Amino acid sequence: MVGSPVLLIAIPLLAAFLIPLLGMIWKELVRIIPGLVLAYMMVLSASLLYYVLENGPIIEILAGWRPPLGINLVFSPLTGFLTTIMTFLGFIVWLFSYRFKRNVEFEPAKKYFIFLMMLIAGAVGIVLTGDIFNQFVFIEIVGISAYALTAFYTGRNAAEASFKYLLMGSLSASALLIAIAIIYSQLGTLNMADIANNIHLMDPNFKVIALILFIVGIGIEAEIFPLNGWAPDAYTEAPGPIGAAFAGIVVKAGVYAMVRMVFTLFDVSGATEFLLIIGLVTLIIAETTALRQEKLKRMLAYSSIGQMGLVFVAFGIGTVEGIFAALFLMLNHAIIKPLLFFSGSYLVFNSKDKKIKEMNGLGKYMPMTAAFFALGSFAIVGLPPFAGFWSKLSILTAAANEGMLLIIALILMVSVVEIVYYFRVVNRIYFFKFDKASTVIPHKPRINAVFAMAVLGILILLIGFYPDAVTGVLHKASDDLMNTQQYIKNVLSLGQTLTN
Amino acid sequence: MDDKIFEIMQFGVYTASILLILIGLYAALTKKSLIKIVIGLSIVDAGIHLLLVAIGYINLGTAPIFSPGYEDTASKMVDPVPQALVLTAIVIGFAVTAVALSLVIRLYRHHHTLEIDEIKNLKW
Amino acid sequence: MKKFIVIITLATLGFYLGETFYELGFGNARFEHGVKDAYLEKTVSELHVANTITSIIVNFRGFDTLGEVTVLFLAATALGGILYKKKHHAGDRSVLFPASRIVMSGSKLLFPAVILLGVYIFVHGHLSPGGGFQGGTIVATGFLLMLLAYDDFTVSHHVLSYVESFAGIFFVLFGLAGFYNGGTFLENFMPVGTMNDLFSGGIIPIIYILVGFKVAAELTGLIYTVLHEKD
Amino acid sequence: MTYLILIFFLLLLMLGAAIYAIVQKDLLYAVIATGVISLVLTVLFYLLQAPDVALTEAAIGVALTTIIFIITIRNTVRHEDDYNKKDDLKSAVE
Repeated sequence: MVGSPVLLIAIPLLAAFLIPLLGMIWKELVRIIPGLVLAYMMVLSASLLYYVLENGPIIEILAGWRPPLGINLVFSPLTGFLTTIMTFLGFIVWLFSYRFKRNVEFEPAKKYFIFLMMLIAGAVGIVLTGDIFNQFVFIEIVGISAYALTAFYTGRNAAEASFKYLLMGSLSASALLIAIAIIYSQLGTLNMADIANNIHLMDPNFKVIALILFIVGIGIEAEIFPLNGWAPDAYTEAPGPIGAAFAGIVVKAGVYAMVRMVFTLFDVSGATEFLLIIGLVTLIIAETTALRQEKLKRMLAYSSIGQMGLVFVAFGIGTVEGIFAALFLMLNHAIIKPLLFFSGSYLVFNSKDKKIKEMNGLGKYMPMTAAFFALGSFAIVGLPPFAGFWSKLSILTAAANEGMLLIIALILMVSVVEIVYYFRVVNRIYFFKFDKASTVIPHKPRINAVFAMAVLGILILLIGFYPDAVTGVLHKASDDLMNTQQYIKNVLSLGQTLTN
Repeated sequence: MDDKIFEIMQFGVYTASILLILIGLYAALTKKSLIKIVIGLSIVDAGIHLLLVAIGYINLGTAPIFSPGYEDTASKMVDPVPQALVLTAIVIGFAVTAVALSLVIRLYRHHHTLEIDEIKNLKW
Repeated sequence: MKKFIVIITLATLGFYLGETFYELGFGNARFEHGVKDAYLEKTVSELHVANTITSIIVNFRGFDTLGEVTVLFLAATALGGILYKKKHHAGDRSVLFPASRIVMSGSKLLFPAVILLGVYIFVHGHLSPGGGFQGGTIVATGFLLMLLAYDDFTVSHHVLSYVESFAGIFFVLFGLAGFYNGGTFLENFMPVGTMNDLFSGGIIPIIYILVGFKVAAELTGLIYTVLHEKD
Repeated sequence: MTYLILIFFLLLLMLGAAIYAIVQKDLLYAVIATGVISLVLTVLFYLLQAPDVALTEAAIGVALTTIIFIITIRNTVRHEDDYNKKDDLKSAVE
């Protein structure tokens, strides 16, 4: 073991407090240190994941008090897998935006990297923690970083998008606090494993109300249907890399928190069906809305919401295969959507409205970026040789094994819609005539951005040709989520019996 | 305090805190002025803090602080955990309110109004 | 129409919440295996701290507190970024009310007392009600008083950010020091001393004092930023 | 019994302040009413045996939140329905 999971959170916090001091010495450090920290987190998380796959989960005790008393972190195959994706993506986003606004001497540019780092540290905290109130604190850390990053540009409508996000985030945080109050007053504990162990003592009515409040509280980060109003605006108004970070990192943390509630904490009957229905509604509404969008980033945002709906459908199937498919989809979405956001933000770099129709014929002038965008589009709709194909296939097989034919039909129909709106863009890029008057001026990506995009592109191809490379981890992770008793045992076996 | 009075008090405190939450939500959802919306959010927060402190209260309880010589009074003390949670929640609520108000100032700078209908460039 | 829908929704919500909480009631006789009794017992027997809330906030759930000071830090940082303007008139302050002479001399008299009260509260956090958060906010209100009374009262931004950063760094470092001797993050590695002494409770008072400095610096900086906001 | 009356008085005062804060068009008064809610809440926390929370609420809810609201109003508009009347507060003071 190279280190303990708590370093994944403590080191970024230490760096965040250090950066203002170091920034006084040499300004460039403000940009470099977050990258170093994110690289360190990535390496640490990957090596811990390797260790965990061999030797079983690590339960980290904090402050010397054993589980029901103190807060604990759980680094299991599932959480380790998610943190590894998140920290890897965080590093890629940092790499992509390293020279971002470099020549501009203004305040927000200096703070951009602190917020990016804290966004990722908070998301990692949401995934690792084993305590519901601690999760609330991390949700707020992610929230405040996200509001600040959304309001980054002073022009345009950034402040409005940010305020909208803040309004919804604040109300849902209140719902989360009420849910925590109900659970604490019934069970007298805040530890997730302890709650899962004692949940049968709770009155079923309270259980349902607490679960609903939890879903409202976390659904805002997971972008489920009635609560995702902030997402398209925030994705559109935030800087390009931040859209990638939201889609790849924050949403994943929200989905994890929600799934953990439904599968481990509350054994409410019908909860998985609820996930299925909510996922279907989100999927259909988001994909049909995406079809009507004129702005590129808005379209990508709705597509992202739709993908999350698909993830919930897969979780809602409720079998190990379904969870496997959902995790596979999360992995693929986490590498494909950032590629689309990165290349998309270069395609509309100089345009004012960021409209799709301004991208006519850019394929000739920006061959590399356009190729990356096309690769991402093919991968996300699920064309065979790319990564997205395998995850869609595994969802369809999982649904077929359960005999859910209607769901298969719906997923296929929605896939057709997806193909239509992605191919419309690709078609414009490659086969329309370049129109000098209305089109954006082609902007060559910088070397670090090309490198970041190339890494993601290579990963898409690798997973597409050798899906077996990741399925081993995914199988272990999905077994980990299904096995609630094992989770409870792992955490509480460390515990001390309470005296009363 | 006998049980009946205690029950009335319990009813009153819960009703007041839930009403406070509802009043705040009403303001946050229907008011047109941005500052009113933020006021609504802080009223919701206040209601939740009262609710959280109230769930830990017991009849004739004492504050969870030990005095010298009275180290065995733990059974009479009110529940300290919700109080610790509320402390954290108050500070976090203040941080969120400060960020919200700074966004309000930024919005005013661009639009020169606080009316939410005038600011709607994005779809709400 | 919109108001009507909102009222109906809120009434439903209120009904269910009310029903839930009346059934829950006050008190803690509802659960048998709660952590509350263990907290109360271990605060006295193992940590030798009088104030249970302090022991919960700083030791049992110390990780929450670390997250919480981070939230404040992020909010203070975000405010600077969000309110940033290209043309910044340094020294301009939005004067709320021109202060009269009475207010001025009164603030000057009160200021040391308020600061002293705040410092007392966060130094005695483990013995009496109060602690880092409370003391820190009281210190910040002391600075607020001076900022409102005197137009030319300034707080050095560098000093604030030094205090803030060093308090945060030492918090994390004290946490990491818990790994010494095979312990865990934020574990109490110092002797706990005798109860009701000023120097007791191991690292609890030290961390709470650090939290106090950090909260005071952050809130003062936050108010300073907003006060210097002028159109 | 007096204890009960005291608590009910405080609760009603708090709810009254909340409603006043919502219906009042003058945002400055609305903000001060929010401050009153926090003030009453402080006393209630003290009565519910939570002195630590009471201290925090007193410093943050009553002093700091109110002042940040007032600064925001100073920089924007004072009345809910008005546009662009930011000099209002200044003229009211003078």
